[in-house]
Amino acid sequence: MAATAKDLNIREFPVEENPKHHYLNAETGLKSWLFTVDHKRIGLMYLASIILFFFVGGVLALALRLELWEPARTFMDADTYNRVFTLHGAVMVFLFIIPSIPAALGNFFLPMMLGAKDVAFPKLNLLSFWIYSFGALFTLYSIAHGGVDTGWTFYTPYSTSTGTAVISMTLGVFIMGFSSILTGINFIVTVHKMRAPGQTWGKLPLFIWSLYATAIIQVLATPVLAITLLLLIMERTLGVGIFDPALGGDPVLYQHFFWFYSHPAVYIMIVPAFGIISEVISTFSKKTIFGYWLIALSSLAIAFIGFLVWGHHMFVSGQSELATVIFSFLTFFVGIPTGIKILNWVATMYKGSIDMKTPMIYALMFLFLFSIGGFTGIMLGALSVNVHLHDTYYVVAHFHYVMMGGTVFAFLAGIHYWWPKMTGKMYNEFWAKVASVVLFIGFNVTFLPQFIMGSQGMPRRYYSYIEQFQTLHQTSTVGSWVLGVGFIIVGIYLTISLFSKANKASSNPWGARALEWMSSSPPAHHNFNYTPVVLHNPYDFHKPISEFRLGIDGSGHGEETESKVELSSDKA
Amino acid sequence: MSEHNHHVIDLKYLLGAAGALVVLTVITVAAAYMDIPRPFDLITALTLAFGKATIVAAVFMGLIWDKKINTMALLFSILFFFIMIGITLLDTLFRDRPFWVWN
Amino acid sequence: MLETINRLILPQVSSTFAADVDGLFTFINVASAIILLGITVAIIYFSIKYRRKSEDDVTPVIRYNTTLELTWTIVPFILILIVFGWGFRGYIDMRTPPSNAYEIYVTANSFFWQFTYPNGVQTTDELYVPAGRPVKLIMQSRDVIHSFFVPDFRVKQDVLPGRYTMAWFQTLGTGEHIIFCTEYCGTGHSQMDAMVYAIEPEEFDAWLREQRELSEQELPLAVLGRNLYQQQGCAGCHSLDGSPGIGPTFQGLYMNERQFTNGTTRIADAEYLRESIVNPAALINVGYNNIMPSYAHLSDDQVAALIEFIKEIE
Amino acid sequence: MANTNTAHGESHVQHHFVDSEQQFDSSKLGMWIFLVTEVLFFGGLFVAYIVYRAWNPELFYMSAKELSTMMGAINTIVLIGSSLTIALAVRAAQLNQQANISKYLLVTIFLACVFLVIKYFEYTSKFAVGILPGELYTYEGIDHPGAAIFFSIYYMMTGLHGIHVIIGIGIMVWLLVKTRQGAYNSSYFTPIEITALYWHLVDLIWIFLFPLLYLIE
Ligand code: HEA
Ligand code: HEA
Ligand code: HEC
Ligand code: CUA
Ligand SMILES: [Cu+2]
Repeated sequence: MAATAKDLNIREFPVEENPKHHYLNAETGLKSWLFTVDHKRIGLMYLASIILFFFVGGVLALALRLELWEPARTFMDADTYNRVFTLHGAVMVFLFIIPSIPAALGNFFLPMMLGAKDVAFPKLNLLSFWIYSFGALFTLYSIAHGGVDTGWTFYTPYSTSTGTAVISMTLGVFIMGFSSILTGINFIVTVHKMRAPGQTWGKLPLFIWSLYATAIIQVLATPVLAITLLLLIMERTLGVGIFDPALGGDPVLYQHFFWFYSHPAVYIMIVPAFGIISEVISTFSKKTIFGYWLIALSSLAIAFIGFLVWGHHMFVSGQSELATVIFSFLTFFVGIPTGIKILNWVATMYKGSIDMKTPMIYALMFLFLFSIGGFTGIMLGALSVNVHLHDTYYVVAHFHYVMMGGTVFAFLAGIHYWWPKMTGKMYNEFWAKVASVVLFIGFNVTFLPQFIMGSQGMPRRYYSYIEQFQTLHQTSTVGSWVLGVGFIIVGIYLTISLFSKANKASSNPWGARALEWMSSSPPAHHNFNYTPVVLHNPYDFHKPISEFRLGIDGSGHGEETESKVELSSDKA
Repeated sequence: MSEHNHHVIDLKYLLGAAGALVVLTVITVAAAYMDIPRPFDLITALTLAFGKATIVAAVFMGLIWDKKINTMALLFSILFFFIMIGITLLDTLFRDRPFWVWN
Repeated sequence: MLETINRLILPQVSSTFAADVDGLFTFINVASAIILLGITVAIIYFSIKYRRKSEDDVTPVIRYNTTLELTWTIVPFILILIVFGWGFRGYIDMRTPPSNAYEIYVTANSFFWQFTYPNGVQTTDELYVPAGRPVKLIMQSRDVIHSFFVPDFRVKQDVLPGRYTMAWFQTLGTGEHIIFCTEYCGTGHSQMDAMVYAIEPEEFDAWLREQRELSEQELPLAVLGRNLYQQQGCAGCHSLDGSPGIGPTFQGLYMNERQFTNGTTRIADAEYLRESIVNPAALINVGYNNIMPSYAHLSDDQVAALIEFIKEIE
Repeated sequence: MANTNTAHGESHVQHHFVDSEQQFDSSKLGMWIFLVTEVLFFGGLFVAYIVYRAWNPELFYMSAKELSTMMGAINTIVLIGSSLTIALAVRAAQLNQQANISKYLLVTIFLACVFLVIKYFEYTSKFAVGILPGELYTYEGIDHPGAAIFFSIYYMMTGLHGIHVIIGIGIMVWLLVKTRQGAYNSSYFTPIEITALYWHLVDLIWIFLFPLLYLIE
């Protein structure tokens, strides 16, 4: 990496269109997937698991919404309902959204965007996938053994006294935490050590910056979740009493521990989404990103401030009023770097050449929906208003706007953006657009009414409710069906695109500039058959595309490079 | 480059560090038996512990000779630990001082 | 117009701090709506004006603009300071009960609320307060965390085991308002509601005296049992008319054959009822969870009264 | 740019790294980041410790008396010694002294076992008088309602630390076997180096546990 460009023999490497050999057919058979160390295959395995769990969580959500059709019982009893919403929350958070963008799309594209052959520790990467699967098995086990009815937050002392399978569930989450930590370590090291020659920090794609910020949060916050869950397990098995008032412990301390992880975790969910949006908006506006450094550094700022505000989930929990006030004050500051991002994206579109392809549509929907989610977050951070809105459906609506309207919509943007690269196939643009509109409508019909009923005082985690709220609940339920229809359409046209023959994708269908587009679609087994060299910022659309395909000869395999360079044996 | 990363730590540093650690441990125990008044006994003990920790990190773990980024990683973890405890104490130490007691 | 919208999306204004909370709510909504509108209009306008005309479109290189960046740092900064300050002021009010506030002790149980007045009167799931006077609630939980929430007052506070927490309010007039439990506490969480009745202060004093006298009267055991059934929260889990609840109905329970999870059966005689009340975990009915709290703290007379009461429900 | 010493024939560079320099740096950075997670993992317990100590200073003074300062101090010295020997093992590898690697690893493993044995005697002597974590606590020698909590924290902290010691022993045994097979030499000793980092951290944590748990009288 120390070598400067002129020492090396740099030339342009043309891309092979419709390659015969690529990572998908480099090896075959089930084993070649399950034991692969190829980051691309691991990324795809994550992608498949994550989509699976999104559907599990989604079906549970549909069940929740259906139960809320009638004020009292519709088709399940209170205990079942409590298990269903706990499971819905836990599956969506721990099995779907936290690994979603980093572990699936990040794994696939981070090394490619750096021009590297793989992540720094490919075996660890595979291990992380297996740990994730193992943790998921524990979660499934706890469903089979009666489920868990604590809510995804596992608040003590309820979680230490209820008779359900809390231990196996928390153990599952504990294990998955390690998977998240390993991914984080891998990404940090890869970004630090494996950038292509010439790729300085100022030339990193913003998706990389966002994954880097995310990885920092993962590494710093997840261990605290691990110790919290361990304490919870100890509490249930040995009665250690740290969170148990009967033994002199303090249940509010549990909440500090939990939110010290779980608030930063919401930025684990959203910051990678920001990265996707940067890529998509710039590409489909065919224009240099506006405010590159501010977007890059605001991710780090969000990551940092995110560690200081966890107590905004505890304003009425009985924590000291001093802490409450300070937490509220700090909370708002996340809004500033976030706002900078949003407005810079909008500014990027100014005088662009905007191509309204599906990923762009999702990205623009993201801007709208996430802003609503963010503003309602500000509302919740305001002390006196929070007292009224805390633990009502207003909060439920807030976090679905940021997680579903934000992260999931960005995830959809990302999938549609990179689909041709990952699979080598194009999907049907018309149906993709139809689905995006259906999802947008369904989403708002589901969750806008929840803001209203929350403001009126409808508490969350309620199996039954007073009749006053029935109309709003029913509207929301209908919306959830529209969402379901939307996802079915997405599922159908994506599956078709996989199996039809006529729709081969070119290597760079959107005319993007980042390195992953300079490989073939689908990429070769080792991503590039040369060592890429980076001269420009990845959003410099005014530079000819040929200048983004530069590289030096040699596959960059360690042995070959070494054989070329004069080796001096030195005694250390 | 190579010398830099594969720095072989001089024997005298390693032995010196171990010696210093043993001495500091003895001092720590001795200080505990002396009757230092309340907050200061803890402060002494912790200062000594931080001193020992610095020796381990700097010499045994080789941070003196290593890339700066590794030191930064360690310092970051300590910073975030202090954030965690510092802000939590804002709650736990001030519970009995709510506004309604002030007036 | 804002006022009309507020009436549609917020509950009625029934306490002294509700209006201020609503004010801030409206302020944030309006400010957000303006910014959101700006963003949306810009997106739509740009999408149309600058839509791609040909694949060879050339776009200008605009990397940065300090004025713009500063604007959208400083304007939000000012806005959040306003929001913080406003919310802070309202919050201080909520945390500062006047010293002359009327104090009521609140005990949260799974899944009912008990209110204890200064003269010893106890009620369950019905909170009577003097209208227009400050009322301070000193709250504690018997088991897990619950939360006391009255939407019409904009008041909420978690209720913890092993510790007191405080909430206060002052109503604007007489009226009935619903209380919700807003911290998830288990099976009966959504049924853990109660009512606040704000009544004229004179009426309140009279009510309090009347209750006091009632509790001192000698009543027949079964009537006493019926009162206990309400006060102790049995009603939260056991119905009297056969309808299903968190626990088995009391209708026709006496001398009925019961089936337990450990496979045994037993006739529900008086001794069985006593045991079920004092040590409910010993035998668990098929189809139910072991969540009934123990009532070992009741006196023998009280248990007897409950049993007499259960006997009468056929 | 790759000044790697390949004199020992076999290359340990995995295909996706440019050279062994990059590979070594990456492994080391990776390990340091893992240590960051360890600091925060233990950090959670330290937070619990500090919070309860701030609430019940008396309790912590009373309970610390129950612990044997002597055993704690000896264990501190033992761990410092083991930190030294593993540092020496790394040095031996760097200098390509095969026999010394094994020797120092062996001593380190031995010292780690000594630590555990002493810990075992400490635990059993506590169990014998009914000092057990949480609900199981039955000891009556400490006149404080929260005594069980102190010992819960004590057992959690030292227990978790003990688990780390056991894991460390496992890794070092594995290193020993590989060393005997001649896997490490002056051009490739990354596993020894990063295991040493891990072991030093185990030492570091004990350096704080010792005064906080044993010495506050
Ligand atoms: C992806 C996840 C995600 C994200 C990104 C956020 C983002 C934010 N959240 Fe949210 N939140 C959750 C997920 C998330 N949240 C979840 C899951 C819960 C509930 C957990 C549970 O209890 O189960 C929750 C709950 C929650 C609460 C507690 C509610 C309660 O229980 O009482 C609060 C309170 O402060 C809050 C605040 C915020 C704030 C201030 C932001 C900010 O980051 C938002 C910043 C964004 C903007 C502000 C918009 C863009 C800005 C501009 C266009 C510039 C102009 C801006 C200004 C003028 C300010 N959130
Ligand atoms: C990533 C996070 C995420 C996502 C994406 C969602 C998505 C959805 N959520 Fe979720 N939700 C949470 C995270 C999430 N949720 C969390 C953390 C909680 C809190 C839990 C707690 O309180 O502990 C919660 C709670 C929660 C509640 C409140 C429950 C309560 O408090 O009582 C509700 C109620 O409406 C709800 C609804 C929905 C709906 C309708 C969707 C929809 O967007 C879902 C859309 C998806 C689909 C519709 C799936 C499509 C699939 C099909 C159509 C397949 C058909 C299949 C077959 C035929 C086999 N959620
Ligand atoms: C938290 C809910 C709850 C409350 C409050 C509660 N119970 Fe129960 N009760 C249950 C449940 C659930 C069962 C069935 C499980 C069991 O057998 O323990 C039950 C069982 C019983 C039984 C045995 C009934 C049978 O069908 O065999 C009796 C008698 C009883 N309760 C009396 C009372 C009385 C009297 C009170 C009030 C003083 C009371 N309970 C309060 C939940 C409750
Ligand atoms: Cu009580 Cu919810
Ligand atoms: Cu938060």
